Amino acid sequence: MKKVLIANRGEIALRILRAAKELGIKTVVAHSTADEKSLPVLLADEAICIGPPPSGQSYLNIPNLLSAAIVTGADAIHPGYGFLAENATFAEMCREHGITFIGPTPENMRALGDKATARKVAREAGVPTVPGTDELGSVEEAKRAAQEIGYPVILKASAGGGGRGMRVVHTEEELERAVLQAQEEARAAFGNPAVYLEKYIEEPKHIEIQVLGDGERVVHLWERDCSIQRRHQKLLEEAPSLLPEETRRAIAEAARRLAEHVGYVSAGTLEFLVDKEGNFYFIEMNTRIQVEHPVTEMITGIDLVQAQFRIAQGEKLWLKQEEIQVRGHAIEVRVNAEDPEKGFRPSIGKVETLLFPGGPGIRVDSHLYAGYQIPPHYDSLIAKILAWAPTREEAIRRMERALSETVIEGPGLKTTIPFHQKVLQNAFFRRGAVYTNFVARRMEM
Amino acid sequence: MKKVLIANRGEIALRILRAAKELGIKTVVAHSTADEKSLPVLLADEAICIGPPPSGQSYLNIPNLLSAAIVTGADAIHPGYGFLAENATFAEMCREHGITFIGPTPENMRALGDKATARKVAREAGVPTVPGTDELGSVEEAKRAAQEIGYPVILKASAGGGGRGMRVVHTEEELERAVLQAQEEARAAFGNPAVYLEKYIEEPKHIEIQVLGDGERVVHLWERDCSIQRRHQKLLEEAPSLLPEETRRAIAEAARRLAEHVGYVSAGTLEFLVDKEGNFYFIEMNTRIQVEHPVTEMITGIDLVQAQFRIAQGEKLWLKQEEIQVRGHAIEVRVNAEDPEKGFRPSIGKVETLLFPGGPGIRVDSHLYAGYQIPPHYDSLIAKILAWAPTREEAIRRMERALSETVIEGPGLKTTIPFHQKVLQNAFFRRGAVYTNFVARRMEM
Amino acid sequence: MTPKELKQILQALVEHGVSELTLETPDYKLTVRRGGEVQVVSVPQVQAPILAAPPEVPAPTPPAPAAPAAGPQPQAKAEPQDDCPGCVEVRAPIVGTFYRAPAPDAPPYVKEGDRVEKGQVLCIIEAMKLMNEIESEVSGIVKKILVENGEPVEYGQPLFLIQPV
Amino acid sequence: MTPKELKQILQALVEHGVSELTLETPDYKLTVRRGGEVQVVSVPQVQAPILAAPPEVPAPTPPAPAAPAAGPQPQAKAEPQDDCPGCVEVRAPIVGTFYRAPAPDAPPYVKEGDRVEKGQVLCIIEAMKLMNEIESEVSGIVKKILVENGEPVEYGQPLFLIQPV
Repeated sequence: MKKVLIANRGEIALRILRAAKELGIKTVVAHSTADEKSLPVLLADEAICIGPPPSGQSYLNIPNLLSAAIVTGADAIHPGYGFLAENATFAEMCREHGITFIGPTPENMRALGDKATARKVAREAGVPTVPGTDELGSVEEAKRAAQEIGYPVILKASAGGGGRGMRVVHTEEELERAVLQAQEEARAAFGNPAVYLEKYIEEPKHIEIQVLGDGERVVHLWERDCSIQRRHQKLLEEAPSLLPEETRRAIAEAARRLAEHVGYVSAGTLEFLVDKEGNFYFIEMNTRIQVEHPVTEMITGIDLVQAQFRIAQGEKLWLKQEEIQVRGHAIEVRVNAEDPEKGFRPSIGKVETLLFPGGPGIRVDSHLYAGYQIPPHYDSLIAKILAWAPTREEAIRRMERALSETVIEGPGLKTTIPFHQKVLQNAFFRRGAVYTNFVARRMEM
Repeated sequence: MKKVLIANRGEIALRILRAAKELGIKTVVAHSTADEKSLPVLLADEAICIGPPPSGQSYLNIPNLLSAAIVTGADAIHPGYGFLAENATFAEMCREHGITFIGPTPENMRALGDKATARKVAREAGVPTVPGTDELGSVEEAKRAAQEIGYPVILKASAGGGGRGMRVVHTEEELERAVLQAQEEARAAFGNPAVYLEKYIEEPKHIEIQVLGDGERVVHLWERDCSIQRRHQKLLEEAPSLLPEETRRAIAEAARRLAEHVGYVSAGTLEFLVDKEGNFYFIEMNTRIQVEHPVTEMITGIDLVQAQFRIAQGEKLWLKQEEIQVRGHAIEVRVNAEDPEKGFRPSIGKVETLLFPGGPGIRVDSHLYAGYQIPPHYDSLIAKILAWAPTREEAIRRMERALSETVIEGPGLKTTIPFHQKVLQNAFFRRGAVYTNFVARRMEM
Repeated sequence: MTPKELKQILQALVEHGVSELTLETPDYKLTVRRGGEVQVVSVPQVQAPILAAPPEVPAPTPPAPAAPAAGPQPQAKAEPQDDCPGCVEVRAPIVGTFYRAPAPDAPPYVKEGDRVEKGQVLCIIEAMKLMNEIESEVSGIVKKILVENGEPVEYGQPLFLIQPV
Repeated sequence: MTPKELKQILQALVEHGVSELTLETPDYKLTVRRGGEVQVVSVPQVQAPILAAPPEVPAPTPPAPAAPAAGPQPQAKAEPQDDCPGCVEVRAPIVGTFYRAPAPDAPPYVKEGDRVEKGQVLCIIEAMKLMNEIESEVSGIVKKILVENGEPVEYGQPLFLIQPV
């Protein structure tokens, strides 16, 4: 591999560029006209414009991206996350054009691409998923299923999404009425009364396992706790989690086994819900590098993006499972250009004063520079700030210190830093009482 | 400890401030009028001006510093490095005023303060020093001594310094003439013909051992290789060294023993010369935190400045020697505001554009911000950039990547970054062939 | 707000005959009132140069981080139409390889100086083995061909300057 | 804002015939009014008003990083002599605690309005249990005492304003 086309933007484009530079691979950054003056473009060996600002015409424009790789002589494409990262067709077209797609195989993506298929694969590999039914034929069927699964259960509309038609049921007495109401709601909302039933997991932790595979062997790099979310958007991640050692091992090994079962290639993440008793349920796999991957890099010392490059070049896994040792604790906050006081409304503008934190245990991944105009066309992530320390308590205090010295200012520009400062000060957070509804319940946001 | 007065400036003042913040200790930055707008001042809880720009009237002004601690209610003083850090009288005066001096005891400083006393202490502790004689009475005495020490030997003027009167002698045949010439030169240069003789160590490595002590027990945090020097100024440091494992252990243990022998308190560094055969000789001890301490922090995960605070509060060492594990390799480059193309001439000015590197394995300790005017009164260190990676080769490539994305620009402002880039590319450096005359010999500077 | 920015604002006031301005942003509040508009006009010599030839407002330059040493710096792209006032730029709508002729041994579609009609093929851009014909958007004279045969082109890259007739 | 920047702003005002300008930023508030617009045009003393009354140039403000949230921001130190043109400032030559009297129950060395002679003791600064007498550098009237009794003072901190006589 001599030259890689980076088919992404923002901090992840910069992250990939850094990995490539360290490996001695030349970089071409594909960019839209809106990103002409972005930091990855300024730091790349080459840059090529692939379309106008809307991502449909640029970062999702497969012909222009492939063409850009071909005309610049790039022999590989790194898709980053989002955009085309999990598009099996794109990965296949790269292959057809003799360009190495740095990521999983199209077959991997298809095996794990949608939740239903992924659940089937998980069951094959003996990995637990959230117990549930198909469409319910009758109230009696619902009763039998609920008894088997165990209360509480949740009714969900087959055609649904976004919480409509959902109903949590705690006892059999409530069930009949709930099924009828849920069906009525589903009919009203989606024109289809079909509902199904799933185990309801109360206040689960969102735990994900990082894996690396070479198509034959897979190793895990332990877990990240991503429970601090707002409306399913992750805001703060940390590793390791506070789960008991044996639960951590069990989840990690289950994830490793599942990924190995599908012959997984490259970096990937398996997401689990974990209940208060330590039962865990596989939900889905992200077949890409993730925003929060640096958390794992900080505790393991392993460069995941460089690993993606090496695996894509055909290198067999150089890591044995027992060599992957966790040291200390890492926390990442996602700094978004959003106003947390106004419902996390996007807040774009020009960065006039910029000062990132430094010193021991701090890592910053950001494409900002003083004078940079944040374009309105893309997502609002402007920086990831990470703190590492020997213990969680020290990492929290270090992160507080780091945020207190960070300055990202410009006319009208707001960031989520004040929100993160509140999370870090929250007594429940400090003692590790985190779960997916933490932000709603403990911060009332 | 509730509040600390930071009696220093620049990056080390910021480093101390960060440690204090993470420990929940309030900070007062003592500053000269020239540093009124420095980053540590801007980030501190309080700041107090202690004198005009010349350091003799400000950062070395003991009455003003003590008075500043008293009037701000600080119960501790951290002296950083340089200035008053190794001044036993200052440490004693702090003690007399009931202010905790964050560093070794005055007794420690006196036991190790000058080279001659330190050598004596080392011999008591069974730690080798460079073999040598007192003033030579005759050529015959010189011959006997040289035979005992083994050639090559070096003649040095007792009253001398800076290379004048020095003469390397490889064989006994050369000795008589060399002694007479050296005496003549010493008389001419210093008005005193007395010379002494020492073993001449060819192309030594400069290895230093980091220790932490609580007055009773001392642990070592392994070594740093600081061989890349120009005119005895360290420019680039790394850890671990490339010495064989058993040599590393032997030096580290000797250093630990010596420091324990004097009941050393706080962080300190013992410097050694190591010859090609792996023989090592203690030279001196630095009884302070050092510029290059982050190198050790990166490979051990231990915060040395926080450790200084904890020890100063009376905490007994919480680390066992076997718990101190080295992970990976770290390199530090000292970015000085100097022009390496013009004999490292200081180059002061205003920082207009500033972009520090980020991403995995990078640490930056710097008091710069965009718009900062580098004052002409103090030393030229403006940033320390560190790279960590699992191996030395990867750390070198990561550092190259980091320097390639660093921007420190302003009218007329030059930095040593281009020099460091040349070191990193040097084939001798890359294979670890470093010794104290590396810069002179391999870079011809 | 920099003095340059303020100056630009004031120039704008003059140009647009504004006599009073209040501007409040999170960072500043600006109030400007201009008296004696009539006089400005009646004694035109004073401010004439400014009114007559407002200095070109330069495009905002990015205070861009320079990759030091060998790091490549993207050039501020020269605007080709500067050379040919009134010309229309034909820009690449896709990424690919620029060819002036349909085949290696065929004559080029157009040469500098040629007269072209709207809709006439000017060149092809090969992208992923597909030949895409690029047509002229105007009728006119081909004043300049900005790309060499066989060169890669990026999205939006100027290919031709055409003087409409 | 530097004087150069201010000058640029003022030049811009003249060039553009602006009669009044108010500019407030977190760092400064600027108010400029220019009288006699007609004269500006009709007579050549174009810049006379500005030359005659140059607005006070504020001290340069550092483009300093702000510690967000609770981070304290060093205030741009007010220049006390602004209140008393021609006054001499007596500044603290050492760090310590400021006392107006030699003992808690003794009368103060000086009060506002007092006439003092050069070399007369104005106050003491206690540093490390030593009482340091601070003397007046000029003869004059004590216009203002800027520090409260018992307050800590830093090096260079203004203590008194004295109007020389």
